[in-house]
Amino acid sequence: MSQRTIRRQIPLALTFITGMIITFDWFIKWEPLQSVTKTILNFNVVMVAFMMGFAGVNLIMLHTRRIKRNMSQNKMLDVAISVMLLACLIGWSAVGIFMGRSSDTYQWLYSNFNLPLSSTAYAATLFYLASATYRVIRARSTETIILVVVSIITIMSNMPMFVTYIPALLIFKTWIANVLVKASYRAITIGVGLGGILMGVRTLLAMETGFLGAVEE
Amino acid sequence: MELVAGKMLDLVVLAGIWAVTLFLIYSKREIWIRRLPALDFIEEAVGRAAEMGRPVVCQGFGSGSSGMQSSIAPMIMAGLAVLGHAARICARHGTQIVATMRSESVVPVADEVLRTAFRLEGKLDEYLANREEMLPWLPTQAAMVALAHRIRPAAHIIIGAFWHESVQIAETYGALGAVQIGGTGRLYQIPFFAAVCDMNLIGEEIYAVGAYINQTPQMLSSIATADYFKLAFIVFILLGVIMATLGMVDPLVSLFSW
Amino acid sequence: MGEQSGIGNTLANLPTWLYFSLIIILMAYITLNPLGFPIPVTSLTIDCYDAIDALQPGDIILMDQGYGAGTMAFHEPGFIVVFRHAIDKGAKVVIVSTSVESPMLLQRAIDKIKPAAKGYEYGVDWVHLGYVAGGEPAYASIVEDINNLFTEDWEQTPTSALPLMQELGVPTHEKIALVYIMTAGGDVVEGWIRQSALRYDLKFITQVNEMMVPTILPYYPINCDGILNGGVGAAEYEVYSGYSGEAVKLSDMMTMGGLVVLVFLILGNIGYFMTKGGSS
Amino acid sequence: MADVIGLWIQAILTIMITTLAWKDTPVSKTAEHIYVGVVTANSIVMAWGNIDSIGLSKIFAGDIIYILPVILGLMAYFRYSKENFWIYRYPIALVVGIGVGTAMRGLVGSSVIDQVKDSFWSLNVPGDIGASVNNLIMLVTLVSALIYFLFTIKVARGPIATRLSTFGRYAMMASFGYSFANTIATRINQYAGRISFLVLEWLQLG
Repeated sequence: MSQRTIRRQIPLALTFITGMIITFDWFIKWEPLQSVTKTILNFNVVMVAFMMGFAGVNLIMLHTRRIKRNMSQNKMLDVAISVMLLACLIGWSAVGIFMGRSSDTYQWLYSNFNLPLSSTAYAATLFYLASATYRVIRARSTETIILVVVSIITIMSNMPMFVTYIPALLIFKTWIANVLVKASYRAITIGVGLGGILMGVRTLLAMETGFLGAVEE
Repeated sequence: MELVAGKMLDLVVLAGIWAVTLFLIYSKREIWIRRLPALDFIEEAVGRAAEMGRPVVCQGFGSGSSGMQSSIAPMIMAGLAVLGHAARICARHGTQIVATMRSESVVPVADEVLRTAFRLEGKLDEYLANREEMLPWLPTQAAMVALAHRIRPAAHIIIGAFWHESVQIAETYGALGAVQIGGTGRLYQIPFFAAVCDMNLIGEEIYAVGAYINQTPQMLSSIATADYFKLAFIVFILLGVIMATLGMVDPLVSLFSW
Repeated sequence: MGEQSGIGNTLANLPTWLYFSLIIILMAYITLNPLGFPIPVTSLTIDCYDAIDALQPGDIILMDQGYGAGTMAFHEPGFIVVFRHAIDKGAKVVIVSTSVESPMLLQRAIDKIKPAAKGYEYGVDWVHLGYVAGGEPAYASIVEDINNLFTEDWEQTPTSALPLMQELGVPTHEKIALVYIMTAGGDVVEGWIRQSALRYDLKFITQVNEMMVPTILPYYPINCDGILNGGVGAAEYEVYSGYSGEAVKLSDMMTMGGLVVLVFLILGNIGYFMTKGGSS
Repeated sequence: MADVIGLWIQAILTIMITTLAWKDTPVSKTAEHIYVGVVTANSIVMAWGNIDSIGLSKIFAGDIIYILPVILGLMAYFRYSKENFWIYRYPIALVVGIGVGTAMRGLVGSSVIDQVKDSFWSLNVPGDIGASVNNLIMLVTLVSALIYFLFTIKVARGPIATRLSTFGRYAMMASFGYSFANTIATRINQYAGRISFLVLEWLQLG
């Protein structure tokens, strides 16, 4: 077998075959096909779990590089921050894997570090969003006027305070959700669905080969 | 071995999609695609930047660890097509263009796109001399915000795949007064782009723009196939509504439950 | 016109620190002094309530506790109130997680629900299987044959020692009466809809972020029987079902925060129109 | 004692990372880096749980075929090798094939067929003019938004179709307005959770 076959064509064939097996399992009731599909689906969980380690490896590579660079430029604060990141990464992983994820130590680490950081980092986007509503969103064209008016009314209808005094807000909110939003998002859903299927067709036919990585053979 | 009940029409439609796509690709027939107004808008925005002597920023290809190797690759390709288009206009007018990548795996592809664009305008030397500046790899949101404050761009093109970081980035550039053109295939971020951008591309429109610029047969065939099926569904919906109004929709419903 | 555009400029350029501090201070104030306006209940929430209310004793609910710390603030109250309601209906609960953070957050919620106080025994009436990687293919595997996928639960007890898991059997979907998905990820809900509600006609309700509701609406009511609209929906569920919880409190804070955002959105646009009038 | 220390750590980290919204400072940078480190570590711990319980324990229980995904999973780490990068393509090709197959088979039914089937609205609902009008509005919105997304069909550029597609875009903008307002609600709710932690649990003012 040539190198091209081993390095490129067999993987692409594997994609096609697994994709087809799983697709046909949806339409055909056949015992052997069902059990093969079941096994493949479970394999997927294990393989994806292995691939979740990439994020850790990437971080270690990136930050060792950064530490070297910042050492040479004498930026000690940045070095310290990178070292801390690596220490957290390795420390947490070690505790979680060796002492067990349901151990009290890991639970303590999680609730006092991960929980506040994770929830606040996500929630702090409120401030950018808030700032955008004030500084960037302007009713400058018919489209944006429609958008701004609908969002003002929806914000109000999400608040019990306004709904208590203006009950019509609730009727408006229900109407817009069940009529306008449902119908227009249905058009988008159909489009996105067709797009997704076609993306699948292109992938199985080896026309989208980005996942193979490096361009050279 | 038996066929699963209630999934027959699904199978027929799926087979139909495969057949039409394959036919369109291998018959090599020419496919007409309409020019979207967003393209004119991009040209206008870049022209305005040239007049003001301020740079254009084109960014956001991939996010974090996901880049060319994940399912968002088509969105990135569409964004890169627009980057190539904008880069040609910039090269022609002598405007500075900065393309920032979030995902390292996109950098070499973007490099190729910019190289081609500048070569076609006969200014490859200019690109090679300023490559570091024009194609920085900025993996964090903070770095992108810092870039915005440093170079204060006049136009900001943000087409690709985005997660919640889009809020911060588009807010910063918008508040600095840049004209923004936004578009993404990720449904949850579209409303935000619709609100803050001067021109936005909704969902599939980014693929259509990409296909219009690059004219790749696979992409054009995909868009055409989707169009034929949408047209067929419009016909079925109208037919269904007429039959429902007359109170005899049952045969059609049972066809769709086949 | 000069004076007018001056006011416009001021309105459009108030310092952002003032804006941000207002949001934080008013929301903190409201935490201590709730407004207590009555919360109206919408039909989407009533549909979720009805789906749980229709359960018979012994029915099994499959829950994907798929929220992370980021959206815990409003997903947790929703999870708690639905779990409590399910306990009162005598339904059994199987919990899996599709987000890496959620298994760590379960204990907090269980401490508030206290299933043991209602005679709910772990392993017999409810189980927690923990995180499963792999996305949509994993959901397909769960509804097909859950015991073939999981060999042990979160505490690493073998599933063969858990009576509820034995009850599930093969194929799993035949034993599941309702699927309830809590998540902040759009692909997750749509994946579950396809693999469970569409494929096996399972009853399906979901709690998602408010921002995701529009994308789920096209599936309602064909494949999705009810949607809890994030924190708003959780508060409505609490009011409608009569179990008091944290979501009602959250709704007052949202009113305050939303009010500030609303005022500034309007101020910014008034400023814009005044300055535009001045310049043209 | 551990609880009190934990409470203070939580509060301090919450405030540190909030300052990120104001400005990029060493304080917020520190918090951000800790965040990235611990979040990645947590996902590694969870992934290990899956490898252990779904891969390894099945092999030890005698289900020898599960050695395959473990080997394939290890092969994925050749992604970092310059020379043998291609080995990584085997596991990724399988994962992509499985993912695409699972999504594609369901998309036809959920996003296309069922959506069309649910759109056969009657324009003459007996005794309910409101419902009939709503159905008409839904029909026009759906069809015009679908026309808006036709790119390669020339007929869809006629005068009526163009008007319809403009209406479709306006309807979508209204929906985005609704969605945008909901986004604000989500973000405020998320932050409200943090504020109530700071006020009630940390400062214990309540």
